[in-house]
Amino acid sequence: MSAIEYIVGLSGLVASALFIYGLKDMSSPTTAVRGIVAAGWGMVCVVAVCFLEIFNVPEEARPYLPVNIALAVLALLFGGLWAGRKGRTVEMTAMPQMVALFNAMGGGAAAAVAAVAFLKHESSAPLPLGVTALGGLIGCMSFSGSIIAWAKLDGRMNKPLRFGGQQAFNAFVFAGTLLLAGLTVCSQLDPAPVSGPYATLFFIGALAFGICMTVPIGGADMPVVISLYNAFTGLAVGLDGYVMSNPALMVAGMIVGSAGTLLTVLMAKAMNRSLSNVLFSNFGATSEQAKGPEGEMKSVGPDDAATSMRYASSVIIIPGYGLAVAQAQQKLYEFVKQLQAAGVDVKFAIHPVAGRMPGHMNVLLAEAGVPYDMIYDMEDINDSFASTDVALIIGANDVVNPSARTDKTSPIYGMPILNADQARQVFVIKRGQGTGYSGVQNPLFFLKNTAMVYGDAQAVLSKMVETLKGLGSN
Amino acid sequence: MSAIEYIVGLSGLVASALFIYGLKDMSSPTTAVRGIVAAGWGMVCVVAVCFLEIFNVPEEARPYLPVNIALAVLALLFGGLWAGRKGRTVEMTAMPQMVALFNAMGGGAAAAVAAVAFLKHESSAPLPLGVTALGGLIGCMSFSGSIIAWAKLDGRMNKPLRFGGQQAFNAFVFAGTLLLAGLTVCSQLDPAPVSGPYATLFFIGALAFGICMTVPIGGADMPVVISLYNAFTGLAVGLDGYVMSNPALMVAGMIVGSAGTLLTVLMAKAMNRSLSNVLFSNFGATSEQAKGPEGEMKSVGPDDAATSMRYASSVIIIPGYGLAVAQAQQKLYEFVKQLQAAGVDVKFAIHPVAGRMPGHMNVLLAEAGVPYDMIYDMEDINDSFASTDVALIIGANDVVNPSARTDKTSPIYGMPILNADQARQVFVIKRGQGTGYSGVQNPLFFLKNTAMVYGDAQAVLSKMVETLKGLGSN
Amino acid sequence: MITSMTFIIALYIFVLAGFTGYIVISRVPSILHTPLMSGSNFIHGIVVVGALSVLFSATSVTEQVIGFFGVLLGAGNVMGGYVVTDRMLAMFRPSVKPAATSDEKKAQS
Amino acid sequence: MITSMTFIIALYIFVLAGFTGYIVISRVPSILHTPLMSGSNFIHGIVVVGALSVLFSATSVTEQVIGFFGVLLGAGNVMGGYVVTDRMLAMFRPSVKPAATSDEKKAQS
Ligand SMILES: NC(=O)c1ccc[n+]([C@@H]2O[C@H](COP(=O)([O-])OP(=O)(O)OC[C@H]3O[C@@H](n4cnc5c(N)ncnc54)[C@H](OP(=O)(O)O)[C@@H]3O)[C@@H](O)[C@H]2O)c1
Ligand SMILES: NC(=O)c1ccc[n+]([C@@H]2O[C@H](COP(=O)([O-])OP(=O)(O)OC[C@H]3O[C@@H](n4cnc5c(N)ncnc54)[C@H](OP(=O)(O)O)[C@@H]3O)[C@@H](O)[C@H]2O)c1
Repeated sequence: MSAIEYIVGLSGLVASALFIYGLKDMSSPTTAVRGIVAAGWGMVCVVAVCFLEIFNVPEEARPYLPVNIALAVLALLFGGLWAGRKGRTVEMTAMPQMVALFNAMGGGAAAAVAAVAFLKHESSAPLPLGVTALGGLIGCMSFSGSIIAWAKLDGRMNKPLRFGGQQAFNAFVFAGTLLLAGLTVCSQLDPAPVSGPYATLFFIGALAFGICMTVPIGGADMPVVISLYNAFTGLAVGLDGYVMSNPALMVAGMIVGSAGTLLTVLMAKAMNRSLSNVLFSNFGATSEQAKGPEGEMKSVGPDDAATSMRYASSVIIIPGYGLAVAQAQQKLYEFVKQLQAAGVDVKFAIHPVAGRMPGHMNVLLAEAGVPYDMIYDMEDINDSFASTDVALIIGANDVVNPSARTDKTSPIYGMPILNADQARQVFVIKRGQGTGYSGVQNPLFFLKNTAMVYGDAQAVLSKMVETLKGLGSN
Repeated sequence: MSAIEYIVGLSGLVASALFIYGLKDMSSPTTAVRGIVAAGWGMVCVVAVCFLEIFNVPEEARPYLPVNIALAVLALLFGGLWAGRKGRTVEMTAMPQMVALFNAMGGGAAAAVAAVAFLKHESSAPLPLGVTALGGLIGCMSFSGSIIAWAKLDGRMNKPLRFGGQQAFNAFVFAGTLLLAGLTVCSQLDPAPVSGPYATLFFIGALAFGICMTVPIGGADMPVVISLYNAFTGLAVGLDGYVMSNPALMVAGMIVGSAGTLLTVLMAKAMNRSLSNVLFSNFGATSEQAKGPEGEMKSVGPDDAATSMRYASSVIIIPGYGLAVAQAQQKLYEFVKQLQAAGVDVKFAIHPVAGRMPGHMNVLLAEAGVPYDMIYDMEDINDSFASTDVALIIGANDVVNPSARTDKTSPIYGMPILNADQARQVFVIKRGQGTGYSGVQNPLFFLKNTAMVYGDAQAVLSKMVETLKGLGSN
Repeated sequence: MITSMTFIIALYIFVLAGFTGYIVISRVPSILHTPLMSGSNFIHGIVVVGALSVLFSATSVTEQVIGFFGVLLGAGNVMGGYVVTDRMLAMFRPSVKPAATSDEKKAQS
Repeated sequence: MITSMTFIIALYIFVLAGFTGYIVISRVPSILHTPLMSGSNFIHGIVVVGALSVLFSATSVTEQVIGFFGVLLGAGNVMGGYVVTDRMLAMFRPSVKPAATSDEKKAQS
């Protein structure tokens, strides 16, 4: 083992340790920044040391080396700068699609590494070849699937694409891809293989399968799907690491693989659905015409609602997906600060699946500057509603739907919800009669202590802020 | 890689996974039994599969094989049966010394493996040789040190052996051992080494150092020392695993190495001391003549104390080391059940370092059948003393010593304590004026709401039980 | 790079790393799930190292092209993942200094 | 047994295993510290496997003697560690059946 191999190996070890340490630190808001910075230094270390491999390339690659180095620097610069700029400027509400895009890039890189392993014919033993094929398959799926997810979340692909026999068609594509993978591996067992066509078709098949698998899934399910593809990319990277005998890739990849899988399962569970239900059930296709409770909704103007909150002693605010759509988090916090200045006790109640990503609302509120000790988890606050004057619901719907408790036929039956209906007075800010993610009507809106404040969240909150300004500090 | 090597390797992987899973399950009393059973199956699997190596021994060992197998079976049977019987019959109060003994055995086995690696001259590269020497050194220290710890805890060695210049002498022994280790390694670098004498002396030196290091430490500090040696043995096993290229040993050993180190640090911290203070400070040598508060202690008879508890509405019981010495846990629970039958609200308050091992009191109470939901940690119960009628302290001293809060010169200053002094009435069961582990007097005993009940805990509790029987259920 | 890794050893590493990821994530509070997703997304960006190795020892135009795109995508994954995670995490802050200790407690439990 | 393990790979395994031990133990409540100490004591009894390998391929009386004692001690470590841990853990039980769920909660937090 040469000195360079030693240094490269050690740098990978240091990076792995820093990744683990960083992830561990991310488990608390007070240390989370330190965690990502540590992981970042790990990455800097391993990427910088990797350039030492220049002195270790095989004889036959020497002539290409200058070009290769130039290409590497160019690619690093372009990729890094572009993504860095994108990442710095993206709106917080567009975070899910951004993560999808970056995840697609990782999957694509993993697939590229696997492809070159075939191209260079690095091994002719069945085991490493099989692992290479698996890495390529998963990487490709993650790449094309994440791009579809990005397109859906970014509003570039608005309707799920569904047709009869889709499941069978997808299974057929998958079987074909597996067959091509097998043919590629078999041809590579030969010492002088001619596997180019097989391998090319295999990669195309894998990319196609990623697309086929993702198009029928509704846009709102995409966060779960991205989380799954995130785990997939990790797994693909781990397998690439085995193929390249690079333990740092193995460790980092597998950590993400298992962490991402756990996260996906937790997310699906929080939405009260199974993972296979998310992936294969075409959720939302039939729920459009779901019938709901009939009755009368009362509506009040923003000024009346604001005034009554101004003179309440306690208010709990329940933000939901609509707040993100309206990008009204800043206005909301402005309003909350006014209430606080008037002596009202204000808390935020966050449902675990409010919004479209786990923790989505926390990120939005954090962006607006809301301190995280004003924000309460569902379990911590659910008992307080009964003793609260006003529950203000902003663009949330499913997470406060009492039929989750009572109506066994509802698609969200069994999901734990925030007990907003127990507050003395409930205000709901939404634009109209629109249903939420699950497509069902919400009996809460028909209760006698509920009043609707119709309008875009941003507009309504602006009016409320104006109203309170008008009232002054008396 | 042969099929046998594959199977052996996989069995080790399965065992490692089961060990981790088992340790994880031990983190909750409800799953702990499942955890140790899982780890046990892992061990069964890896030991059973290990016998397959019989078919894989090197050519030159073939003639010895029948004898070797017979010896192995004999050793397994004898070692297993003897330790199994010991473990099944040992008193719960003697658990610390039992663990010390079993730990010594593991350390000895690790040292034996390292010794044979030298004997067989399995490698002549500096790195594996150095690792072998380190494994041997640590294993030997853990072996002889744990035996001394056992002897001290078992009452076979009552006074710490201390003399002037002991630290320097120990350092000298350590340096000599390191020198011998170096000589052994150097001689083994030779393809045809004659390292027997060096190696023998090195192992003797390492054993001697383990003894020298442990004799000056007081018996009461032994649990921390055992925990440290437990980590040492784990480390030695892990290093042996590297030498033998057996990853199962590496994983299991390192898990114990790091877990044991963490446990040791937690233990030392809970005693409000640093690890180096435990190892090198000869704690307890000077504290014998520590002067304490003067004043008057009131004493009452067991019957009076029992009667007043019978008519109290709430009692918190604080067990300490004296309860373990008197083996009075069964009697105590009998008494508690009588109180409960009389409608008294009884709770147990356990200080993290009550007794002589972390969790010692919990084990004793669990043995007596006390359900663990009657048992409260210090943080959970410390606020309740002020609203409690009676605090009954049984053989505890340091853990209720208020000078830890107030007296900066006290050796236990800064240790968090149980707020027994805040209870309306305090009863203390102890034999006489004896101090506790730290050797300082306890001002609590002189407070006006404290009454001493002198006598052995077992005897006093028996009398109390009799008294309550006499009172009947009225 | 590091040659001669047997399959068994690789399995050990996979199992240990997988367990580590599992146990670390199972402790993260749901408030941090989104930054965590992008944080782990950043970590698998280490694939850029694999892509760099591939590109350095490329010996044909095809390999160079694939390697170039591998590095390009991998670098994007790393940079983008880091920037968005850092941005999100930097936004979490407690309300006032004196309350910091109790927040810490809350966050750790 | 499994040949050709490089030092770097060994370090990876050590680091991962060490981290695993650390994080698993940092979750154990202090009530279980004593059984945990003996439980981890049991786990390093796996050294008996190493001792068995040594004894199986012993080629001299010295090796046989050392190997024999190694297996003897290792077997004692395993058996003894298991029995005392199991005995201690079996003693922890909640008071009444109906309260079991709330106990579980308490114990897990
Ligand atoms: N967090 C996750 O990880 C995740 C992932 C995937 C799916 N989900 C699902 O998403 C749902 C989240 O529940 P939720 O209560 O947050 O949201 P929701 O149930 O989807 O309801 C959102 C509501 O906001 C209103 N709205 C939309 N735009 C608005 C605007 N500009 N101003 C004001 N209101 C607006 C809509 O009504 P109008 O159209 O009438 O305005 C709608 O009823 C759950 O069903 C959950 O299972 C969550
Ligand atoms: N748990 C651990 O991990 C650990 C490890 C090492 C050291 N320690 C240390 O040990 C101490 C533990 O405190 P502790 O309050 O439990 O015990 P302690 O401070 O050692 O006091 C024990 C008391 O029990 C009394 N006693 C002894 N035998 C008795 C008997 N047969 N019947 C009735 N009373 C008897 C003694 O007084 P009489 O002689 O007057 O009866 C003594 O005052 C702490 O200082 C801690 O730091 C703990």
